Amino acid sequence: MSRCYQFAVLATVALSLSACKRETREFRPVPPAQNVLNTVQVSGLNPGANPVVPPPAPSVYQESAYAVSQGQTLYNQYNCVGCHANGGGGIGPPLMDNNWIYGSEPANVFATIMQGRPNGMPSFRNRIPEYQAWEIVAYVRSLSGLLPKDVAPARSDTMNIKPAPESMPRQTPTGITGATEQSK
Amino acid sequence: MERLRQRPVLDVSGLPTVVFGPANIIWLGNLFYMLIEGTMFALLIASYFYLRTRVDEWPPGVHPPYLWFGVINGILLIISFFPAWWVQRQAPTGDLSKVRLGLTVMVVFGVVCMVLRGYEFTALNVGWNSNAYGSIVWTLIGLHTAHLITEWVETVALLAVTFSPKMEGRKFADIGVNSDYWYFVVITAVLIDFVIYGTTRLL
Amino acid sequence: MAVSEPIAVAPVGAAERLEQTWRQPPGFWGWFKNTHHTAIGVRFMVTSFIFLILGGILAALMRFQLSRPENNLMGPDFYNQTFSMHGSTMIFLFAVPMMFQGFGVYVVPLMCGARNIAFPRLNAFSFYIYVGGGLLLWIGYLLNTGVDTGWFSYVTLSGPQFSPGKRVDFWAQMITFTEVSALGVAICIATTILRHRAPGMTLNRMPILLWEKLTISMAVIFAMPAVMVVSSMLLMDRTVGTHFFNPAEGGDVLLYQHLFWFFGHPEVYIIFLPGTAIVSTTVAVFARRHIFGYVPIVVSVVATGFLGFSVWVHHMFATGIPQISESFFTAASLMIVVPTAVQFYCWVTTIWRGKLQMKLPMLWIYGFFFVFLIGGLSGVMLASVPVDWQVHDTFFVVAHFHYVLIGGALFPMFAGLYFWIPKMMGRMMDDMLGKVHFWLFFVGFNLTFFTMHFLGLHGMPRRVYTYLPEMHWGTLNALSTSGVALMSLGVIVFIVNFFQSRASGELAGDNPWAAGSLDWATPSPPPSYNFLEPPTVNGREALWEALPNQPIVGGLRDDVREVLITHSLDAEPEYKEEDPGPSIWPFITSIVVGIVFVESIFTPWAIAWGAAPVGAALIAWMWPKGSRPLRRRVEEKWSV
Amino acid sequence: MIGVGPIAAALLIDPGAHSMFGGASTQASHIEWLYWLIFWICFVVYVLVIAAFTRAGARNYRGDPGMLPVLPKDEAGDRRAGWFVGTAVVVTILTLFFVLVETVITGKKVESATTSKNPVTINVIGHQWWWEVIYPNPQADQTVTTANEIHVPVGKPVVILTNSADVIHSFWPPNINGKRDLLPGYSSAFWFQVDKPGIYRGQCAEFCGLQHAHMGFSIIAESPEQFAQWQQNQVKPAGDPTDPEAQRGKQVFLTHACIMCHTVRGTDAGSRFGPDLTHLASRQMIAAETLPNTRGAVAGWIVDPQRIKPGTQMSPNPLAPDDLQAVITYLQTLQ
Repeated sequence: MSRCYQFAVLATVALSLSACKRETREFRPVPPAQNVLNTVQVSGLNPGANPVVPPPAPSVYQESAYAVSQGQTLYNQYNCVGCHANGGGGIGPPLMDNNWIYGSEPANVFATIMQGRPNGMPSFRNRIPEYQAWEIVAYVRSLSGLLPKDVAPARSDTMNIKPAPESMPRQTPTGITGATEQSK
Repeated sequence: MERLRQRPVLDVSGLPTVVFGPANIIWLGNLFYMLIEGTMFALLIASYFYLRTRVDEWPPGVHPPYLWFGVINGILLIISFFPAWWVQRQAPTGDLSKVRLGLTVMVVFGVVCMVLRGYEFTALNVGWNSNAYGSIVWTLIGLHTAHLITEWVETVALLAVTFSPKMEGRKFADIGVNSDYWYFVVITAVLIDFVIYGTTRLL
Repeated sequence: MAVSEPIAVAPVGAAERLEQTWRQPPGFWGWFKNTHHTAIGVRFMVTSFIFLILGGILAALMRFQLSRPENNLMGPDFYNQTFSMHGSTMIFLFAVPMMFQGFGVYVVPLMCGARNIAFPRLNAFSFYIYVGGGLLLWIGYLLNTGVDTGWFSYVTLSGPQFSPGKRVDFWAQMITFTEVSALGVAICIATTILRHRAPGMTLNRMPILLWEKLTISMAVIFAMPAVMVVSSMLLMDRTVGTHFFNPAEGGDVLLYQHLFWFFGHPEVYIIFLPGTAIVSTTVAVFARRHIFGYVPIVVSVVATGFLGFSVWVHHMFATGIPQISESFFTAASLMIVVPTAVQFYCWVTTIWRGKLQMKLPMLWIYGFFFVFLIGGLSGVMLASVPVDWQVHDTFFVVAHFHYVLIGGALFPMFAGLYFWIPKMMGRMMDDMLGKVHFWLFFVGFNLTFFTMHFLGLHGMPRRVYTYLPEMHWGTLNALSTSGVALMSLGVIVFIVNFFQSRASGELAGDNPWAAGSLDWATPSPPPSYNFLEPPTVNGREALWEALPNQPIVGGLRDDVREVLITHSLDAEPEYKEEDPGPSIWPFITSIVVGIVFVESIFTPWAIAWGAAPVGAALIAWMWPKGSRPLRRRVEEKWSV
Repeated sequence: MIGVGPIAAALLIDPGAHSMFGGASTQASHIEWLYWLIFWICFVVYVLVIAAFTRAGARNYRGDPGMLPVLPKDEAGDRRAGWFVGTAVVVTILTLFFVLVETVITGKKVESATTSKNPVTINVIGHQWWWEVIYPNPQADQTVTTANEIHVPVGKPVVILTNSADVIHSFWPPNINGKRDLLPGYSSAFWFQVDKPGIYRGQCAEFCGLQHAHMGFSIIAESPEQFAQWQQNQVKPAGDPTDPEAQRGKQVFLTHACIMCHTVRGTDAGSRFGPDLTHLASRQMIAAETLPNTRGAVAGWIVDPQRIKPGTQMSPNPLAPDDLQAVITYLQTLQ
């Protein structure tokens, strides 16, 4: 009898390779560095001013399905949709293509959100806790297929106006990293 | 238990070992299997009409699927009823050549129907991921395609067996039962064609 | 058919030749080739009992978390996984596999007087695929991928947006695994009952247990497809972006509930009817009298099977459906009480007019009477719509269905185990330990679950990982938790009793209970060929009504695994089928199928490219192998 | 039936203000009556059946170690037993029919309110994991939006129009009526009429995710005058705080994460992600009736909500102590 179970465990051990990080759900992130948050900021619109030194991206947000789905919720609730639509772009540049004006690395996107960019991208420093920014970063990158398929969110319970990130083909990022270059 | 007692005996040594049709337990097993699959189709069709009650326009915002691939396919499947029936008639006679012929005809029908089915998929005018209507249509027709392929593979396998030296009586019985399942595939096909192509136009 | 004059039976060496012919393959790989129903049945029981213990451990964890307000033994994430796993394990991995598959596969062929179950390879396949489903769910849980949306996984909570990750997908595929298993066994058991009965066991002589197993098999065949359909829809919504349950695109959240409960309520009877089957069997044995009201009981059982499909909406009374349909489903839900009542009255009359012998199994049956009745009556309360509006989804309901399921399945299960374990392992269970087990479990159970009625009436909802101190629920919850210790202790006593009795219990002999059905007409444990002389039947209780010289079946070959197929109604011998014998292919196929299912969670295309190996395995399974076809070609006798 | 309530209540622990007994509304009272009716029927049935089984078992009980011989068939006995079973079944059916009739009648009574004219209409929208409460009004500026605390006038019919923003929730105020699921894509009307003034707690009854356990609400039944007064106060936008600390708190509120989710009418804060805070100070509890609305609780909630309700959408806000105090002072001014 017992031998059967040993055998079956071996047969399904493949599963154990493919879990863990994808399912981690971090509810109490380490509080963001005090100094970043407590500098009261008067205007939200100060592109480029006091640039954020992007900290190294905590990989957990890029690898946790929960974080990405939280990022999706925040992306809608914080009205990123207002300018970037559902990734198709509008006032702001589209996010589901392969063109990354300021770089496609998590740290670049994080900097874009936190310090803002010229031509209208406001700075959300102090407005958005860092861990939420990282979650939004993860979601934004999933829009152009830069995340593993089993982490990217599938279709959501909304009108069906864009392909699910999960089914996005992986794009090879172009565009030059760094704040000096401007968009067209 | 006292073994050497004298006891009357019901002698069954003379009974046959190869029987056809409902007498064979394979027939019963196959019947249960068809009941299971039939329930699945029934529930999916019920879901189709349930979803229809939830929207004003049906199909919602798209054209109904292109008619003719489906109709031709349905007609072909209905015609394929007859070779299946003929094989079922021939199996109990143990006439190997006739059975082979019949099975071959069924296999050919299967191929044609699967190709046509492929065209049906291209002409549904809706994606499975565009709305609930598309999802249920694709699921209905997809589930049936799965049955079509399964039944076709089974027929091919049986045809292959008829050429093996190990062909035996019980395989003839299997071939007879296989036709029952072919009928099932035909009937469900007609039903689903009516739901997908008919109800969208007629009601 | 003609019956010969009495002649000397059992020629010398017949037993040895049969043993050789029906030998169960030895060795490691032999274990996977074995297709004999006694072996597979025991495997189903052992495996599902292990899952019972695992599910029980989860229950204990939950009770400890709830034992006091604002307890932080576990957080909401882990608690949600735990209660969802508890429900899924108990329903899908314990209750049905034990009560239907386990007892059915082991007992039914013996009761039919058959040498093996019909389609033994499908039967074996069903076992492996069931184990696969269980391992899938539990390995997921251990990897923090346990389902966290409840055993019912309502959309939209279980949908792609609100359940990220693969937790729900694992659950949905586990459903497919276990339902395939239940369906396979249903086909085997129904066919066995209809075509493998001993000559003379006409339909109206069938033991009630066979009637129940037949009814349950049909219920499985019509109910399980619903849950396979709905879990597949959910999986497609989550993996390929279909919109079945997306309200924004014409999907519908109630469709899920309708389909799920169309399976979910018959499921309750699929779990409960095997219990009544055991009751009807044992009551007759221990009252030393034929069961009273054979026909009413059979009719009630079949009626329950049908009515079970007409009450599913009473799980949805709170969704705001029209009042007219509420009234209809209330009526249906109350109507389904009647068949059960009929059985209760028949049992009590049988006992009244018999000489009750309070052996261990009967003790548990009395436990069943006391406990299940409470669940049944609180069910009447729940069937009443306005009351249901109040107590629906509260701990009152938790109390109700634990009284129904533990009362209606677990108590009869222990009765059945104490009743048939002597047959399975040839030794009696220890009486003293059995009584200790019963009283610990009985008291602990009522302590744990009766208190929950009050909690529900005072507003404690289900599936909460904690509650505020101001709610005054702490005392009752603490009381409830304390009962868990007694129940667990009881189960430990049972396990000790089992191993001790297996080592040194007194020998059981063929028929320790002097019972009347055919499963007691063969040594304990039965040989691989079940019956040296396949019996014939002369009445409902075959052994009690056997003639002084009851004929036996002769003429089945002992050098070939021949089994006798009889007519489904009058059980007249019809032809001789050959048991396919041991094979490794069911196991290989289940492995291939399992891999494809699991892969399809991650890439839907797995279904496409996985079809090839599955098809190959199935063909290899049915392809004629070895020399037997050649022999049969020569010997076979056609009937046209 | 009257004496029944106290007897059973004695069996039970003090219900607190969250129980289907001691109903505060017509609906709850009807349901409670039906419950006790069925309860006592079931009670009698249970006693009878169990007595029968015990007697039947004890009657010819024999402690023999071995198994006794099987009793012979006995036609006459079978006939008598047949009569017994037949009668019992008939009685059962009649009882069930009685229950069915009573059920339908009570159901009608409970739903009878649906016919009443010009009720107080309230939209309740379930969110993970709080309740958005809207008193709609043709003029947008007369519409009241609040959260988790539902004020209703005593003695007037109230209709709750349910809806859900995400997953299925279930609206359940046990003292007032049964429960009604909030289904995405469906809206249903849920009627009741409170007779006794008071504060009645309710809770989400359909499993809705991580914080299902902490998704409470309150129904505050008050006299029509008080209700009207409350409503007048609620429609007002938030005034500008006078004392300097509150003003500073407002700045902090508008320049930190708060503004991303919350609305304070009369300021720039207009996001509808979280509860409307325009009149936060007028509520008795926060965090979906989980914490009292006190300085300390609010502070703890703002700084580390994930400790109190793991998984809640509210993000931790590690504000500097003085900022925190300022924000709280500001929130306290939102009467």
